[in-house]
Amino acid sequence: MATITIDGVSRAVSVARSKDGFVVTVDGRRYDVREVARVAEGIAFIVGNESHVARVTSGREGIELSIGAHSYVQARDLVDADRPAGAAGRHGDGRLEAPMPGSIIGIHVSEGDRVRSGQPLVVLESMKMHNEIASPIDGVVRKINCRVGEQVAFGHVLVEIGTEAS
Amino acid sequence: MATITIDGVSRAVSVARSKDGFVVTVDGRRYDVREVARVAEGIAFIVGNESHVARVTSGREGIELSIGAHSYVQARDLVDADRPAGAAGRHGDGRLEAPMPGSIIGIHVSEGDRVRSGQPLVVLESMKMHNEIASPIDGVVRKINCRVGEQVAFGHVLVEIGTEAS
Amino acid sequence: SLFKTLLVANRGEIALRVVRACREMGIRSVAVYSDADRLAPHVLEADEAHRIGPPPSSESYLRIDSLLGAARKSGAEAVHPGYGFLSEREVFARAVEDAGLVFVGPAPATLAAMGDKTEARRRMHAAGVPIVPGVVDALADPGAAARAAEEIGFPVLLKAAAGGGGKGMRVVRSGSELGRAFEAASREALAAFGDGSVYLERFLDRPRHVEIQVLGDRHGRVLHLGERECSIQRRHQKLVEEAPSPVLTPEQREEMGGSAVRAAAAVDYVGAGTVEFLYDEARGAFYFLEMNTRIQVEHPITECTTGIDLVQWQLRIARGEALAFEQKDIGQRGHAIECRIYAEDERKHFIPSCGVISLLREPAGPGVRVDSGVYQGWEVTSHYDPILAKLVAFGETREVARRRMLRALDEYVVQGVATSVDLHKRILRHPSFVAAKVDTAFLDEHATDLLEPAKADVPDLAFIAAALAAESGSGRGARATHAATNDDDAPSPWETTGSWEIGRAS
Amino acid sequence: SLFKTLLVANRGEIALRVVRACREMGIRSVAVYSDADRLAPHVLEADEAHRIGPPPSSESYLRIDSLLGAARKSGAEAVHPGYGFLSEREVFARAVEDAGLVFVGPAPATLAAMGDKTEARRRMHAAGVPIVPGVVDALADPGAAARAAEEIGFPVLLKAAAGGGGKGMRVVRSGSELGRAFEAASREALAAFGDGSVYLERFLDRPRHVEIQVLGDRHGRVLHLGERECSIQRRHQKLVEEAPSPVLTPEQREEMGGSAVRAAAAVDYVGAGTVEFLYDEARGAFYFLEMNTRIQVEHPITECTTGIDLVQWQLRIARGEALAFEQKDIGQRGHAIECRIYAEDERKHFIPSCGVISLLREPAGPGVRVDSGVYQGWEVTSHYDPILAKLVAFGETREVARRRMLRALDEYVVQGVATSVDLHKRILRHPSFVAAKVDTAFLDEHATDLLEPAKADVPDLAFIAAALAAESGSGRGARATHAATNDDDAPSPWETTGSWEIGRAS
Repeated sequence: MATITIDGVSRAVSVARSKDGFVVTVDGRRYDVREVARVAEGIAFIVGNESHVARVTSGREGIELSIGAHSYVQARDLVDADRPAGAAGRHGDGRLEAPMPGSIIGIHVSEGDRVRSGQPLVVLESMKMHNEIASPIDGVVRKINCRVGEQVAFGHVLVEIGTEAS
Repeated sequence: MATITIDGVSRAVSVARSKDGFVVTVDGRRYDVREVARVAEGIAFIVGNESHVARVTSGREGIELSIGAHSYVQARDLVDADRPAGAAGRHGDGRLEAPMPGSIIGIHVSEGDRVRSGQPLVVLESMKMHNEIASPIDGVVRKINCRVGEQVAFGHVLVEIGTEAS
Repeated sequence: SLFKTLLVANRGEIALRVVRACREMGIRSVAVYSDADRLAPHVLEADEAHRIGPPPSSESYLRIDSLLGAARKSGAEAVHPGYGFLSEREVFARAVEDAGLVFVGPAPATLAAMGDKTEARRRMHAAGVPIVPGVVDALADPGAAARAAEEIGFPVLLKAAAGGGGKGMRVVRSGSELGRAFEAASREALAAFGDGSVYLERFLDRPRHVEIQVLGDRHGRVLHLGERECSIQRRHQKLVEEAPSPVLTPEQREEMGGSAVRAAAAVDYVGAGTVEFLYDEARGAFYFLEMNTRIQVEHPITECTTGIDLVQWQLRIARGEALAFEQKDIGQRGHAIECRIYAEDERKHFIPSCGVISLLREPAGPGVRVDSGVYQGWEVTSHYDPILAKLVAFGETREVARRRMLRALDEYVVQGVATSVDLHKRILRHPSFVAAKVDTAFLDEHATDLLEPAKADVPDLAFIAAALAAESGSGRGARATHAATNDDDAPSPWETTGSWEIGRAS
Repeated sequence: SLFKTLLVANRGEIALRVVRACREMGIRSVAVYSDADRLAPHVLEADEAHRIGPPPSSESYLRIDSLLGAARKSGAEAVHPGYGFLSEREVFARAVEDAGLVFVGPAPATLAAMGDKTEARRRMHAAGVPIVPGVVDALADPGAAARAAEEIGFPVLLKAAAGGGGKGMRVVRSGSELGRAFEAASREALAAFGDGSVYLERFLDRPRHVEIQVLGDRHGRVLHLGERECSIQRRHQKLVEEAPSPVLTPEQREEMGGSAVRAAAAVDYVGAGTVEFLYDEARGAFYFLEMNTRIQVEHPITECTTGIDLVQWQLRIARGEALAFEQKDIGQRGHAIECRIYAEDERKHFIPSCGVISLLREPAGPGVRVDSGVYQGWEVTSHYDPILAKLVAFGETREVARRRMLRALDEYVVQGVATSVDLHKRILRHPSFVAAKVDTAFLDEHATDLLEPAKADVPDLAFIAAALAAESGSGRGARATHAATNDDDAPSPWETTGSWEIGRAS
């Protein structure tokens, strides 16, 4: 069970497996989802008998979600009942790690720059998606350990950020 | 210097840096190449003043290369003056390694299958390209160490192949 | 019946075409899919989707029970059959109507009448539609054959009355050849079919294929929308179509259109249909070939030249609407050409090419229409027709459309499967095509030019691109085939330039 | 001059449009680019490309010396200016001609005549083209104003003779208001400009913006290609255009077309141009506003309704070709609508939205044309006009085109930057647009409906999709925002299904 916020509206959502697909609940309302499959830049699925395609990329204001002709922005920070929010890629110690393997396609800062928590520092392309990796803390960029065009593995420390005091 | 074979024609090709771009030689003919940059699914560059876009994916019969409206197939096995051909991803010991990080999008064989050298076994998606990873040797699939949808790192052993005797 | 939900009993580009028309008309669309098509564009774009079976057509798209089951589950009130599959099958139309649904097409009786080719020929003759001149009854002897041939005019074609497939057939170009040919054909027919009877009809030497689009509504009006020329074929499959035909005079066009309307009216035609003719250019004569009682693959070129949306009109007619225009309101403007983009390799006898489309770049811009049934990442399988898309170019004149088509073909990039794109370029550049000298033998006659082009030299540019791609890490070439620089101490250009950022390389 | 190489002195979709026309006509195209545009579509598609400077227009696309330098280096024999930038600048046309190159557009003198708005008004009046009725000389006193107003008819607009920018302007709706308004306007004008002189002209209350496309060749023939209605604007920037205008009668169309031809002929117009009129629907009267002496952004809708390729004709005319048709051959067929897809956020006062287009899916299919200047992965910067593409829908009737446009807008998916796609949907669905009740105040009048739509509830479907995306690892949501299942012991659905293979999930 997790809380998802889309366009300012929050709902408790769960996903579980069923005999011929999945059961998703949204604030307790139950939906049978069938034929879930990944397609170019998104996911296709059938709810009831309705056919849908959702396309997802990471944007500046959150996760951009287009379902057919409709677009939404999902808040990046989910409240997960089981884990602290935004765990991966955002260590409190100021090390920005790659949350998935991919290719660096943009670096927004230079060493010595002052950055704020949540500020996007690096753009990582993975699985055709552009993912903005944000600073976990307020601080100063101590070291940039990647360059544009580089392939990085999961967990690679992309940027090291020091607190002002350090 | 390497030998590249395209549509059955082989040429000796070299690439070197120049003041404002690169110098490429093809069988000794010299070309000044400027403004080389990666674009979606390919590479843009200027030779002389001519603007070109080349799009490249790995196909069944070789590397598919489209330059503007023209299409070519490049032989996969290059003869490199400095190194043995087809080094990465094709170890003679029968371990099929991921030649780059990426996402597994297809597995063509099952454990126990008989395979031949050069037969594509796994499709790895990386940087928007589908890469067919071929068996390095004739043999039998001993173990498959990946599954569709999985993200794998560079060097991950995807498939282990034993010789008939083992 | 103002139906609000329609089931599309088809797949690929035509199913997507119908889904789009539904969306434009406020009709809810229901797609069906085999297991191979779960992620097909028509399924992703439809409002609703139902599985109808495993990949083979016989177990999915040809299963009337599964289709009607999907219609029932979805609450569909009408069924559009597309082309191919069950679209011209009387039994399907009847089953749809028996289930209380609207069949988007003509009545079952019309499908039956046009589906039986002998019956169709008889009815067309009765309706005053020209058919290939000939005798129907078997000829008693060479003398009877000679008399009939004189009347019809040489060349004639001797045919086995009992047979088909070329056995017992002889082309005869003059009276002096007739006796010997009659004996040979009769002997061959006897050996092949146990019946030596032969008859004859006029032999059409390399006819052009010209067809007329018709629309009939439920209120008794049938109109025609001009012709399409579809002479460029391979194995009776059309490759390139154009509208209007470059050779018809306005009078011939009117005459042929009138014949098509008579043909359709003779079978109480309702909906969109096509009357196919063979056109004997030397004689300026045309003959009924057959009628296709459904939407045609090449319908977009007529839409481009007439400005009339044929698929929307199919749905409107099925809803009971009367045609909103009269014959005098319909005119062709400009010129349109369609190239059918197949996944096949013409250098290997047109074998279908299967695989994942690893890269797809479709043309766009002025005067270009792409009706595509695939996307990048889609896997082309051997289960269905290998058509990927239909590319249409239209412009003020045939030459403007032809050059525009070449521009569009140049923009078309497909990797992962072989396609007919390059063949189409050769066809459109061929001097005979430029001069509009095309007939049904075009591809055979120019096979050397078109199917086995002289191997062009590989330009240095290709090697430059390959080297840059290898160095930059694009594609598989990246690591598996490293093209080293000739100075190992020098850093790789890609490292030293901080390249791959969008911008200048320095 | 049968020039073989043409330099396109522009960028974005219009540069690509010209490059495509060149390719279709066998002309070699030369692109120019600023540092921000090295990888722009027009550069990638052109045959040749030359850098002309840093990103700011003033240092690149507006630099005549750089452009002519690129022309010299490339051997270009002609220059197409596109729209915007230097396209209407006499000095540029003259520099191009002085360099011995063909300028694709009217003569420098024509640009000069139409560029000076007062001079243009005078010449149009002399040529018998209707201009907004009014007095030119300053009014002596309220009495003179009253006499002039009576003659012209209320409402009238009092304007400062010396000024501009709204200062000293007063709308007067009846004679009783005139005296006080005259004093106020005069006082305000004196304070603002040191000159209290005022004059007046008829006030057009919420006029419609209707414009006529013209083509003139080098052989003295000027023709018109019917009108476009461009009333839906924001801050004088057009958002939606359509052809034909839904309100003109055939007689008005002919009259307006005739005026446009007279206007163009009066300045010896050569090439494609547009005569803009304000149309007073209540009076059924129209008035010359200005002439745009270059290709217009919205030219495609005229191409769709007339079947005439305006950009190809620009090039043909520049090559010296005579127009191949006469006025009687030109007709509009069907209806076309264009939506300009901008990268901007209408909910934030239309601020341009910059960033990388992370996902782009453009519509296609019947009756849809996309002239795009971007691709997926392209970065939209603040240096240039935020237009991403022009989307055109055409069909038999206005309603068919309108519904088709909505279908196409539904197919349009852009992520990474905000766009006007949703605003266009609201405009096209608005009852006033459906009823063709549009004027230049449309957006202001319906601002609440259009710019601040009621926040729709977020459907559960969005949460279902978000949850599936998070679980499947699509996008950033994948790992940074893990939505756990409520049973930690159960395997993740994605692991147990062997999912993400194309096929059924079970």
